[in-house]
Parts: sequence; C-alpha cells; structure tokens
Amino acid sequence: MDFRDSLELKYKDMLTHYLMDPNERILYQGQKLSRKLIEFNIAPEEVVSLHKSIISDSDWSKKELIDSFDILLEVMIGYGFAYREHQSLRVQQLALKNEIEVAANMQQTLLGTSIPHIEGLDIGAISIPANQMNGDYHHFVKDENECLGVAIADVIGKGIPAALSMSMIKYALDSFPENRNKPGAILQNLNRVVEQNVDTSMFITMCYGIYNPTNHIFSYASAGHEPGFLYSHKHNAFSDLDGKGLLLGIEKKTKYKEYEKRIFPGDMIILLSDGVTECKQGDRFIEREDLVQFIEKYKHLPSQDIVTNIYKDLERLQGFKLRDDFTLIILKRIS
Amino acid sequence: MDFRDSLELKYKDMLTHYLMDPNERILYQGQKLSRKLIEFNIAPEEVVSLHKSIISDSDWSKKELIDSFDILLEVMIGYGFAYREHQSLRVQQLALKNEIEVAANMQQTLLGTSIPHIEGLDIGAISIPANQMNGDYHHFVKDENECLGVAIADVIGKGIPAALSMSMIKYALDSFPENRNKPGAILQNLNRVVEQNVDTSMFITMCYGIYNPTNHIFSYASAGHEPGFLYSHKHNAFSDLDGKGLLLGIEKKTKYKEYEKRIFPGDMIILLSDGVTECKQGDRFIEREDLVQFIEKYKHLPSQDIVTNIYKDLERLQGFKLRDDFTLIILKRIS
Amino acid sequence: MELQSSVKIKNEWDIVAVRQLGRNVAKELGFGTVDQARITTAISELARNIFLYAGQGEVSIEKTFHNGRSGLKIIAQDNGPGIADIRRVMEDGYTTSGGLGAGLPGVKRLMDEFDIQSKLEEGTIIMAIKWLR
Amino acid sequence: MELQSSVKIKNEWDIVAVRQLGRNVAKELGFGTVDQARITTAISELARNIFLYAGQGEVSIEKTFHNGRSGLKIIAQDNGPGIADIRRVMEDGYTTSGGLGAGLPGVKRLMDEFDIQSKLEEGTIIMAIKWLR
Ligand SMILES: [Mn+2]
Ligand SMILES: [Mn+2]
Ligand SMILES: [Mn+2]
Ligand SMILES: [Mn+2]
Repeated sequence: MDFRDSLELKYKDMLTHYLMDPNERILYQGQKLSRKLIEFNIAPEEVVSLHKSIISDSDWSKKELIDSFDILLEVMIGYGFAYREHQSLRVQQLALKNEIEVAANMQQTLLGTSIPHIEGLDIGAISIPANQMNGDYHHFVKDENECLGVAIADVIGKGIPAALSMSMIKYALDSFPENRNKPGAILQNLNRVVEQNVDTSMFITMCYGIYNPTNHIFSYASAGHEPGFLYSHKHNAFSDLDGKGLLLGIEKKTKYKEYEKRIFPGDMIILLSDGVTECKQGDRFIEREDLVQFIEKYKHLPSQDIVTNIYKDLERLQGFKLRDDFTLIILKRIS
Repeated sequence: MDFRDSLELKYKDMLTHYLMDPNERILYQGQKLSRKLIEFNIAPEEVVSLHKSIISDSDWSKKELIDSFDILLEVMIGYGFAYREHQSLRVQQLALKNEIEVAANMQQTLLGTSIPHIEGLDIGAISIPANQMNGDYHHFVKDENECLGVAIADVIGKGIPAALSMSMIKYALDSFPENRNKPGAILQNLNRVVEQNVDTSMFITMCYGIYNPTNHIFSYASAGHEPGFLYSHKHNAFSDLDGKGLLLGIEKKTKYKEYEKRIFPGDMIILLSDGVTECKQGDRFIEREDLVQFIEKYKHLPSQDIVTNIYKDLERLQGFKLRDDFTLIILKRIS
Repeated sequence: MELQSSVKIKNEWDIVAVRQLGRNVAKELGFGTVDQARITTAISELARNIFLYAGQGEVSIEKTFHNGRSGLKIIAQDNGPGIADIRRVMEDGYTTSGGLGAGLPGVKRLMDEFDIQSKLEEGTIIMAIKWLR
Repeated sequence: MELQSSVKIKNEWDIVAVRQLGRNVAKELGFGTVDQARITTAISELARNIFLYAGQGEVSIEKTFHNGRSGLKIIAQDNGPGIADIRRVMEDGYTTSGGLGAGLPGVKRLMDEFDIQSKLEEGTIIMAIKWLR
C-alpha cells in the first residue's frame, strides 16, 4: 500500500484517537505526519479535502467536529513552515536574479560585438543564453585589409562558471592582434592561454574564420567545435564545414589545420554552437538534417531574419526551455 | 480597520452566504480572498484556526459545518499554488547555488593566493564573501629581493558582478611584474586598465603595500581604500594607515602617492576592507575604535588566529549574515 | 470527439460564468472536489489574465478523450498585445500580480498539459488539459 | 524574573514531554491555539535536532518578562559535535531533513528572537523567544 492510500486510514485513526483522548503524543504525530505529507508532495488543499471526507463519513458530534480541527491545525503548521520559507526564498531568488542580471549585462558590455559592414556580405547573428549568463561567445572584427574575422566559441558547461572563463578568451583575443589573418595561429595562441589559466576540467570549443571579400575565400580552423554548414546556391545543397582540431585547453602544443572554401554569390556560411542542434523535440534531439530544413524554410530572407526565425521556432519546439546556450551565425554572399 | 481585523468578518460573511445559497460567485470570492491572504502574509494555519473559531461560535448544523469546508478548500487552493511554486523554486535555487558554487571555486582557483614565508614576519589573512562569490581580492607575492608585496582590493558592489571584474585585476596584476617594488606605479598601471575595460559605473578601491624585511620599511599607496591600522608595540597604541588617492577606474591619469612606515618588533600592520567596519551590531555600525578593541583582545595570538577570531566574533554579532565581503590581513613583525 | 462551449470575457462577472461552466463540465466528467477547485482556479487565472492584459477574449471548455482517458481542456484566447518573451513569463516568480505562485507557471503546474502560442500585436492562445485519473 | 523547567532529551518520547511542557507554559502565559501549535512545533524541531545530531541534550522552557511584555523562551543545548558553519546552517533550503522549510531558519521564522552559539566538539546552545502580543 503506498503512502497516499495509507494516508486516509492513518489520518482517520489519528482523529479518532485524539477525540477519545486528546493528548500531546497525538499532536506530535500530527506534526510528523505533516512532514511526511510534504515529503510526498501532498498539497494543502488535499489535506483539507481529506479532513472533510473523514468527518462527512463519521458519526461525530458537532463538538467533536470542532475538536478535530486541532489535528488539522497541527498538520497545517508544517505547510506554514514551507509557506514562510517560500516567501523568504522568493525574496532571495529575486535578489540573486537581479545580481546575475547585472553580471549578465556586464558580460554583454565586456564581450559585446557588433556586426561590421563588409562589402557584398549579409551577416546575421543570434546568441541566447540558456540561463542568464552566456557560455557561448562570438565576435566579429574587420581588419585593416577589409577582411572579416569571425569567432564562435563554447565553454563546455553553461551558466556562470562558463561565462567567467569566456571573459578570458576575450582578453586573450584582444591581446594578440598581430596574427589576425591566420585562423590556425589564432587558435594555437588561444589554446596556450586556456591551457595555462583555466581549471583542468574546463574545455572550450572554438571555430575561427576569416572571410576575404576580395577573393571570396573563407578560411577557418576548428578546435573541436560543432561543424558549420556551407550552402551552395548553385547546387541548392548543404555540406558540412568539417575541421579537425583538439579542444582548447587540453594539450599545450596542439596545432590547428586551416581549411579554405570558395564562396559564390547566394552561398551561405552557417556557424553554430551545439546548443542549436541539442534542441529536443519531444523525446528526440533534432538532427543536423532537421536544422537544414529550418534554414531551407527561411533562406530567402535576410540573414538576421533567418537566424531569428530559426531561434523562435526551436524555442517553442522545446517548450520555451533552452537546454544549452544557443548561437547561430549566417554569412550570406549577396554579390 | 486593517486587513487582519476585517478578515474575520469577511470570512464569516462568506461562509454564511455560502451556507444559505451555495454558488460559484462566492467560491470565486473565496479564491480572491486566498490571493489577498497571501498578499498579507497570512499563514495557512491561521486560516484553519479562523475557520475553527467561526464554526465554534456558530449554531450551524453538522451538515452545514461539513459544507463550510468548500470555502476552506477554495481558499487553500491559493496556498497550494504557493506550495507548488515553492517546491519548484527550491529545485531552481539549489541548481543556481550549485552553479554559483562552481563559479566561486573557479574564482578561488583563479584568484587564490598563498601566504609566503617572510623572515621575521607572522602573516594572517581571512577573506569571506558575503554571498558565495567574493568581490574583495587580496594577494601576496614574494619578490626576488625577498620583499613581500601585499594587495587588498574591493569592487564597489558585491556578488557575481563584482567577482567578475575582480578577475581582471588579477590578469592585469600578473601582466606587469616589472615594477613590483613601487606601490604607486602599480596602482597607476591598474588604474589605466580598469578605466579602459570596465563599465563606467564600476569602481575599485585598493591598497598595495611592500614590506622590506631587511630595513623593516612598509611602503604603500592607496586608491581610496579603507585605511588600515598600524599597531605600535612600544606605545601600545593604534594609528591609521592614512593614504590619499582616487579610486581605480575614475580618472585615467591619476597618480598615487607612496607612504612609508618603519616597523618595529611586535608592531602590526592591519589591512582590511570596509566589510570589516560595516558590521552592524544591533542598530548601529561598529566603529573603527570598536574594531581596535577586538584586535586588542586577541593581539597576543598568532596573526592567523587573530583574524579568524575577529571574523567569528563579528559574524555572530551580525546574526551570521554578512552585509559585505570581509577581508582582514595582519602582518606582525616578530623579530 | 469534442464537446465545446465557451464564454466571452469582458468583465469580472464573466470570470464567474466561465468558472461555473468549467465546474459543470468537470463534475460531468467525474472529477473530485479538489480537482474541481483546481480546474476552476486555473480557469479563473486564465480568464483574469485576459481581462487584465488583453481587455477581452474568450475561454472555451471542452471535454476531450484520448487513448481511453477523458479530460477537460481549457482554451483561452485573446487578440491582445501578445507576449514578448514567453520564456520569461513562464519563469517562476516573474508575475508581480501579488499572489504567490499564481500566474502561468502556476496554472501549468495545476494542469497536466499546457501549451502557449503568442504573437506580438496579434494575441495569445493558451491550451491546458487536466486528465481524469 | 524567570521561571524555568527543563527536559533531558535522550529519545523521541522526550520530545513529546518537552512539547507538553512548552504547551502548558504557553497556555499559562495566555498564548492562543495557533501560537501554541507554533511554539510546540519549534520545540519539537529543536529537540529533534538534538536527538538527531548530538544524541542527547536538554531543552528548557522559561517564562520571560521584558519591558512589560511576557514571552516564552526555549533554550536547547547539547554537548554534541557543534556546527562548523553556522551561516550555512541558517541558509534556507540547506537542511536535507526531508521536510520543506523546517530546520533552524524555519524555527527562527516561527519565533520572535533567535540566537545560536556553537563550538566544534563542545556543543551548541540555541535560544528562541516568542513574545505574547
Ligand atoms: Mn557551453
Ligand atoms: Mn554548448
Ligand atoms: Mn565590494
Ligand atoms: Mn566592501
């Protein structure tokens, strides 16, 4: 017999005994029952309903009915405990949320990036944290040769700890601007910084790419990051932007291979974090192929609208609860 | 008449009407009352007690007593709402706390310092965050001349945002080791970094000191930091370690003046953050003079015991709720 | 197979009307008194939201049957301003409506199924089901 | 002026005894039934803590008078292992004792005054007062 079934008997028994001989021992049992009820997630309205149904079935006098309230009161004190803790937790929660919001704003000021204007390129980007602070990072930079540098990174883990180590990536990226045109070299440098400074259990995946608007070559290197896609307008087909490379922070001397792709008018480069593919639809994760369908659906739109629409669709699909930070970037060659 | 006073009348009226003519309108009033009760912080046991007292005073029949439970049930549903939210909040709170704990541990790994051994000096330090993450920072370093460098800093504000910007101080301090023997120069450099990188609304107070164990000179500079104390063993007296200087992050070109003190055997240098003096005893803040009394009380002990005992005393004084991050450092010349 | 009836929400009295409708249907389906009270409370909250944030709208009550189970379905819809950030509205402790634990997350916890769709400047539609145990 | 009596806590029956003592004193002082129930619950929690974490100890109940007000004071003491981090124990949601909201912060909220002193390996003493309104 499970707790709910035995509850009615137990409670009735308690009432009967108390009415025959009102004493402290039974009131103490009432308190202990209250603890048990809460442990078994029984809501207070159920207790009131149980009390009503027991007295309805009884042949107790009016006086006995009134006395039976002593036990109900004793049981309700436990809910009073929970109720008062709730009020206190709400206040704390609010304070904590405000604090994290301040930190998240600070993070945005610190890590914020704006989309630069690159001739012939339509750029869209969205990055939404699962909680308040973002453990994904993305950054655009336009160098002295009018090339676009684009970084996308994801700390393994999310929330505050992830956000904390993301600040480091930003400081490190800022501190070696000399080799901005070599994705592989950039990852090599970053890897050294991460390896030295971060907790051994904290790893970062990253993809760094450079788009040259003169020759329309996109060169990139990847440190274990979720592969992006290349959309070929001519063939109306998607292919993976493969790239091999160890995660940042594992092995000091890692080298990162550079890859190159030729981009034609109407082609799109799609970069993402695994939060995009980790969306859960009902019981199954969406596949990379499903994601392609979503891009397909919106590909006629400006890049910013594509990424925003895909985000909104996937957000609803998961009942408005993100499981991981979500970052999606699209570079579309328009001429 | 305030809500509690009118409550009894209102509830009784509701019961009476319901017993005369049970209808949905009164049940809806019950629900609205429930909302009000919660708004006025009335615990569920009080509602049960009120119900009991009303039926005790009534001449209702047993059937009416039982019917009156419909209203109690309706009111209790509101507490059920709160109760269920409470269970959900508890789970969330736990997750959030775990996350912050991970971040706090990360922060400790990142910012951690150990007390170096300096000939003839007994060093004690304690730094306790008011919440989980520390917006105070302290750091010891022993340079190539066997001198002790000691930094103590406090971000205006506390918690996660403060902790986030503290990481920057640490990176910056690490990055210019060349002028470690000039407290003023160190603060000047830091000031430039903070001014450039941090939110305009975020300021940092800091004191940097260098103890030379050869000539027993303590030189220091202060950026608006809570003044420390100098205890003279010979005169058995405390004096302030004054130091003028603008907070870090206000004005790019600030210069910081250096001060020097001669330290004799048995003397103590006491550095602290304002969290130590912002302790509240009952309704008043403790004064710097009160703090001196606490140091007095424990000054015969090793430095680490002094700072730990003072922390424990002040912690209890405030009912185990710190209002601000608490950092206290004592350097005692023992020979 | 679905049987439906609905109440237009324009003022507070309509809340009582739709509660009554909901309670009748709940009784017909065989829900106990606690569940009746929960269902009417959920209906109240949804109707009150319409009344407070959209001005007017409609709440429908349906009997619904699926896999041999029967249930009561509430559909609340309005053409109001819509909800800008649904994720935020579904967070605990977000509502400032005074009551503790009410609001949409509270309704979601009272019921067995819950879905919400909203578009800015077009309106909101909320669906919630309680299954008979 | 203080009148005191106390109960040694060695097993669960002693919890009932000290509850009874507390209830008698609360009645004598003129506390209503809700406050009686709150006071006995607070006493139970403190006695139970002794029983669970220290093995044995003592709970005293005193009448206390201050500035014309009268109150009931509970003193719970033990020579148990002590509490390493009082700040932590006083945090909401720290207790894993199953019940929601109980534990020392819960007791603190039920009463009007609360103080705790503890030393590792020496024991703990908790004082709580409820004033008659
Ligand atoms: Mn991540
Ligand atoms: Mn991820
Ligand atoms: Mn601070
Ligand atoms: Mn401070």
